[in-house]
Amino acid sequence: MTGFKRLQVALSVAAGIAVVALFLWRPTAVVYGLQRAGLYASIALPMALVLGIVHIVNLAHGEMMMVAAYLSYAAARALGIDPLLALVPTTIVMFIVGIVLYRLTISRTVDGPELNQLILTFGIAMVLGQAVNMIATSQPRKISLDYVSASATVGDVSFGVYDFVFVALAAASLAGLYLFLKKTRLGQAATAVGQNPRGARIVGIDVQRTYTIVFAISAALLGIVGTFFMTKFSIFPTVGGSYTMRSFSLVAMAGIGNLPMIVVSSVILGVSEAAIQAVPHGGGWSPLVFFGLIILAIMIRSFRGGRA
Amino acid sequence: MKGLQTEALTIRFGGLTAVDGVDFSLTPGEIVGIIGPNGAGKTTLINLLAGIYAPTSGRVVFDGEDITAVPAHRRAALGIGRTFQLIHPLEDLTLVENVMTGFLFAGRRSLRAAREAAAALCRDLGLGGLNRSTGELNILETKKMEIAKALAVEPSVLFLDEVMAGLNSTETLDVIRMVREIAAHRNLGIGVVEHVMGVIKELTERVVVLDGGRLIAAGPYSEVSQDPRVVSAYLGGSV
Amino acid sequence: MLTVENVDCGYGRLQVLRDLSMEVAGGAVGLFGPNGAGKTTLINAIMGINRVTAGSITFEGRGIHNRPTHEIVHGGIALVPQERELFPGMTVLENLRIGAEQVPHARDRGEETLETVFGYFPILRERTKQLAGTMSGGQQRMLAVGRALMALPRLLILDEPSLGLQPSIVHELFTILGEMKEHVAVLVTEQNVRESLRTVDRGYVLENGRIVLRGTADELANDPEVERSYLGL
Amino acid sequence: MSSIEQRPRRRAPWVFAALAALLAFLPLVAGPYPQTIARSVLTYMMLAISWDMLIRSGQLSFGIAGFFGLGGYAAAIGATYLGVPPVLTLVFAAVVVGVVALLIGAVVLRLRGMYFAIVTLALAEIFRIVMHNWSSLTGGPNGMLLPRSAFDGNSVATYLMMLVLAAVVIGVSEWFRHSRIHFALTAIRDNETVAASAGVNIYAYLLTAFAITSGIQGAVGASYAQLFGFVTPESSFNVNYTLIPLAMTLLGGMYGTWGPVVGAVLLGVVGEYLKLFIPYGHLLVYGVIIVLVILFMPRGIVGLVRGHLERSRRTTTASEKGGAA
Amino acid sequence: QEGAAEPIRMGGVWPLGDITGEQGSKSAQLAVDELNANGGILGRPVELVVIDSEFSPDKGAAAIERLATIENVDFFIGGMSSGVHLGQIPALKRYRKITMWTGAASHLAEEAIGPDQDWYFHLHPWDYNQGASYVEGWTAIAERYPDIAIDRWFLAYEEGAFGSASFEATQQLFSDMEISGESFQSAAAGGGDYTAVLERAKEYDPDVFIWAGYDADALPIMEQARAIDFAPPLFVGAPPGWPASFGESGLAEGVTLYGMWAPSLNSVSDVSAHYYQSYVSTYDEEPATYFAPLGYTAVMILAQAVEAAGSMDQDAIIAELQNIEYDSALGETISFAPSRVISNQGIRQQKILQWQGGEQQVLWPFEFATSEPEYPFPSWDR
Ligand SMILES: Nc1ncnc2c1ncn2[C@@H]1O[C@H](COP(=O)(O)OP(=O)(O)OP(=O)(O)O)[C@@H](O)[C@H]1O
Ligand SMILES: Nc1ncnc2c1ncn2[C@@H]1O[C@H](COP(=O)(O)OP(=O)(O)OP(=O)(O)O)[C@@H](O)[C@H]1O
Ligand SMILES: [Mg+2]
Ligand SMILES: [Mg+2]
Repeated sequence: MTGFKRLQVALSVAAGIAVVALFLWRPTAVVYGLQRAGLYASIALPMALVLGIVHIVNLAHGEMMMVAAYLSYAAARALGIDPLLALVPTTIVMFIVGIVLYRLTISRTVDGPELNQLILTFGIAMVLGQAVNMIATSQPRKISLDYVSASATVGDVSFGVYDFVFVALAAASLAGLYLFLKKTRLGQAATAVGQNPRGARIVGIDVQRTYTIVFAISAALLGIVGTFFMTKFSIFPTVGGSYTMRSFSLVAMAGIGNLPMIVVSSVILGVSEAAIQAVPHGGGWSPLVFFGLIILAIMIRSFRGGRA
Repeated sequence: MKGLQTEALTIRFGGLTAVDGVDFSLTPGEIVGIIGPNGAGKTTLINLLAGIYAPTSGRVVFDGEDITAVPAHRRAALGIGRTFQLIHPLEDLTLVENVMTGFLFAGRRSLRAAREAAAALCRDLGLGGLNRSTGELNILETKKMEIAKALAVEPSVLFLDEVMAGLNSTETLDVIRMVREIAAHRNLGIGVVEHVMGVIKELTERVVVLDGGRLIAAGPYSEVSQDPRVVSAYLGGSV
Repeated sequence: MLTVENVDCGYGRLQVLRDLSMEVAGGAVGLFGPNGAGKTTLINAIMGINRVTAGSITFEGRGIHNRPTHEIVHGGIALVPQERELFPGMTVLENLRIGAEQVPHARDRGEETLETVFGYFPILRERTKQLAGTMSGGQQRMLAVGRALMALPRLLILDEPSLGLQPSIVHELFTILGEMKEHVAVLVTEQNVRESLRTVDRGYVLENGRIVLRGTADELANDPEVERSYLGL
Repeated sequence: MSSIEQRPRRRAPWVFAALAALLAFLPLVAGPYPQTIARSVLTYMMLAISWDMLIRSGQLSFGIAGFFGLGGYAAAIGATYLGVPPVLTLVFAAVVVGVVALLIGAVVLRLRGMYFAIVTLALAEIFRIVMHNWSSLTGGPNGMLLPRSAFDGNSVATYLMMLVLAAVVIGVSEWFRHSRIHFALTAIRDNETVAASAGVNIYAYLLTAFAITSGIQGAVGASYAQLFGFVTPESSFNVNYTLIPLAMTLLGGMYGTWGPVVGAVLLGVVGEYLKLFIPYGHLLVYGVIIVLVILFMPRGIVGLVRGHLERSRRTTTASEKGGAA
Repeated sequence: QEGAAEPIRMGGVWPLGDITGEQGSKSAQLAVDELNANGGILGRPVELVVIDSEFSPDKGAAAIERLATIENVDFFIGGMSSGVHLGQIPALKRYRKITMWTGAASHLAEEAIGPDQDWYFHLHPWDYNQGASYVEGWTAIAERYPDIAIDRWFLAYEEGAFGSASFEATQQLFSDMEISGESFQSAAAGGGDYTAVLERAKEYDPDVFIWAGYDADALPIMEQARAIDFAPPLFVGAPPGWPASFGESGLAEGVTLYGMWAPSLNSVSDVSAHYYQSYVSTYDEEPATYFAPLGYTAVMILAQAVEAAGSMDQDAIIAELQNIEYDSALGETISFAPSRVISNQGIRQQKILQWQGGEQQVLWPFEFATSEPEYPFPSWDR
């Protein structure tokens, strides 16, 4: 077992113990923490995929999710259907959006300086946000859905259960991505491209096609996340922005290319935030915990990762 | 004690002991060959001596002083120069600027003085077109630039890690001549890592052989090359 | 089998290959020349990595110049690049498997080819689970050759395979290439001309982007110019 | 020393400098509105330059807004509790933020690439959260008003103040470009092991660059507080102070003083004029411009111009040679 | 003289990308068009120049500079967000043109303006005005409807300036009552999880539960309250605006809110009805927040003062404004009087309204009441 592996296990165990302790003190904090972890992880996983393989920090990540949410909202409103029924068309449209965005813009910057992609996606984020703002205005939108306030009562505490869909979504994304990367030919190709694009083309991989598909898969996943997101939260043109940074932070905390660790990191962050909020007047400091933990995790890894 | 000595120098990466209890020395004026199979620990040894890695155990002594804890940039200033097996030119700097860095930082010269010294050094090594970007250099020039960069720290010991690899024999002979001149004029101790035995034979007075991180043989090349352990681990039937 | 005709190729404004023609008809062909002569440029042109601005390259009768690299690989050419270009975070086995996996005609025979490769390079069988990035330089070179073989190429191109290899492995590698050329055409560039002339049947000498000499291995070995420039050491 | 004479002469920067100076003084005669725009352009320009100065070492910072906001708060706190005179708050903030950066840098400068970027981003958030929650000192979410502002808000005077500050920042940046620091930072960016082996004390140079650039960002934050007379967590730490300067630098061209200058002038002026023609939705066009410039000028504007200059220089020297032969 | 036909120019600054600024500016344009259709002011046409503040202090300040020096406007109007306004105040003070501001509630902005600035007119109530009006309103409601208990309060407030100010003000003003509170991160700031706060509130078991956040928080907070089965007798929301189609939600029924304007005012105010109809027929949408009628009001109030002054003389107009009685689209008649620091404060009250049948009905002030309170807040299984 390498030092890094050991650290991961230690972290996971520590997280587990903390969760149990918190559960004894304030059970609902654990429930909400886990739910939030599900949300964080399901948004961060698609970013991790793109960052790990295409090596792009996609600053339009949150905006893409926002666009997906609006697509589902518009579909649900126009057709009078339940937003969750919009899942399939939105996912397909987002897949195509991913292809188009990649081909039209990002693919043209792969040869330029690295940071250009950062600023390109910043520009794309701006365009997406502003376009939605012009079409839909800044006024938040939300469809009122009965099942979103579904609740369970254990003993004398009631808590919302709908958010467990995010936990399921995160688990499904992780499992799906894992199977994709390990078991499919395309996934293997993607892994190879992620490690060495020049090496990949000489073993017969179409690198641009792989990049395109990976980016499109990430967009499609955002289509799914965005749909669930809009059932639960109000949507407005700037709603995605904070999730870009949050996802990026999570990916960095987990270590680039390490998908399972994203889930662990999300649990650590989600539960600690919930724990802080469970302390009276602790709420204002919960973002501090979020960012403090990220710095801590990154610093610890750099000290453990040692030399060279 | 002039020069560089190590005592039981050891480094482990995870479970792998890349350099294992090596006692090695290099004194000004001598040229020593460092040979051994791929993965034997030659480059790692140089990295330990240059301060890129900190050893797991053991000591490095330079001119009589223990420098085991001295960081790389100060070792360069003390006079330990080295080239890199995988050459990474500073690609945002021109040829002469690449060479300048050593004079600037290890030698603490002024910009102007460093530029002049670098230009002179390049001229000595037969490098022209000083303001070319490093991408415009051919391999021979790149290798010469690599040597110039190592010399720019004004070393008293110098390590050349496969600088002849990838050169044809004319070019190799050219570089061998150059290294000889450098050694003679500057009174350097030079450690040479090469897999081309012709070079080792031509250039070195003494050879150390590493295998699996351990020093398995030492002596003149003519003796060492007959050592059955060296033949089986390294040379094979080819020579 | 491979024909390069009147090819021009370069980088931006720098033209490296000028009106270059050569061919590989089978067996092993060597490509020699000083640094910067354009050997790698030529190989990359064949592989579709560099754009060809004039002339044509055909492989088994089909024009392949300026085709995407992966198509050329699927078409039966495999490359062992100068920089190896392995997947450092994948295991040895994964590196080998991916060599076959992405090439349709090699895919089904992957396990079979794997045995052949292990036969050539037993060390790879011992290290199947090791990450490629942690192998030593020489081991990585063997892995790169193995990976190329997994694609079941009909033409194997090696760009300076002996670079940085310990003498015994260089020797071994050329022995293996000698065996392999019976089934697979080989095109190899080398600075170690002495070793390679043992193995290749024919050779070209490239200078400044032009072929200046061509002939059988014996002819080249006896050429005074070659003797002086390449066999001095 | 013919080889030293060969060193390409640097005329372009002076042309740029003269142009910039001209642009800089123009608003003085043009009136308060251009002065306001120019103050804002100068603000972003200085942030862009300081970001560029650090990226020259390869270290990507997402923390501009953090040090900018911290500088604003340092100015407000210094003026309110310590009675630091308005103009001196700039110096005060530069020192405070520089020292904070020094302490933080000592730890976080081990990190590289994305990890460093994220940590600087997180630090910026932490500064914001602390200022937000430390109500007794900072007024909490409401922020604080400065007791009095520099030159009582006189437009020309504050404009000149910004101009002087910008001149200092450009001066520091040029000093970075033309001293040994340039070689150290470039070597570190290209390859740290090679740099260390040439004797570069990587840590010391990174720390110096980090402290100086953060100090500049702090001073700019203080100037901003002086211009508008207040600080609040939301406006002072706005992530736009990170993203816009970054965009400006990449559009103008990295690794030099003039790229950020050109980028800031361009984006700043375009942004201001665009909205006169397209009141609703000009930011969409702004975004499109960013995308297009990156797609078609991957090395930024200065890079493009430099490329052209270089090519024409080459062809002229080539033809000169040809003529001589 | 040519000067007679020269237009009177008003310079407006709003965040145009935001629904408040977009509709505020459109409403101001509506007023200008109406004035021009009736022959302008003093027989001179009126022009409105609008510049986007982009929600940023420096852009907002630049807009003021441009309006003052390039556009040569006679008045400044508009406004939304205290943060932007703080940045504009130094510029406003340089030009001292008559300013009719529709936004910025923070008392810090009032302090930044300072005393003795007779050119500055502030329509929007200050944060402490709002607080005081709630005290007044709730006390009045409790008096009139003895069933309604208002002794135990719980305030959930977003952690930014807006929510924190509400909390502090409430604590001060209702100091003789039991008050508890807890902050949350608004969805507008990247949050959106209110469970911790709601649980705390549920444990506290208040008579009145108020959340002070943004429109994006409105529905999710109700859904989450429902999920944990928290239904206080008074469920009050205090966002500056409400999300689109909130009224359609079944959860809206019985939610009490603070605000200045709702379409239901049309039944008690002719000006409101007039404004509403022309807005809807011109723009084919409903005004979504009270910033829309405020934009209209700002223009109209200036027009009335100028007409009364009979000239563009600044002192004369200020004198008229200081004595004005303007019957506004917000229901109340607006007149200006000193507040804590400034001399000319317009509106001091927020109204207490309630969602009933999908619409906001006015409960208090009773003179504008359009409906009786629905009390207690219905339980969640409806
Ligand atoms: N940073 C590192 N982390 C882990 N293992 C390393 C590291 N550097 C070197 N090694 C391992 O240490 C051993 C020695 O490597 P080194 O590069 O010193 O060999 P070498 O003798 O220079 O070989 P070659 O002749 O191929 O250059 C190898 O097994 C290598 O994989
Ligand atoms: N990517 C590139 N961009 C610009 N010029 C290049 C590039 N790659 C190679 N060159 C130039 O093209 C010429 C031929 O290089 P090439 O690598 O093909 O030579 P080679 O014969 O393979 O030599 P070597 O023995 O060094 O591998 C050289 O002058 C080299 O500088
Ligand atoms: Mg080595
Ligand atoms: Mg080559």
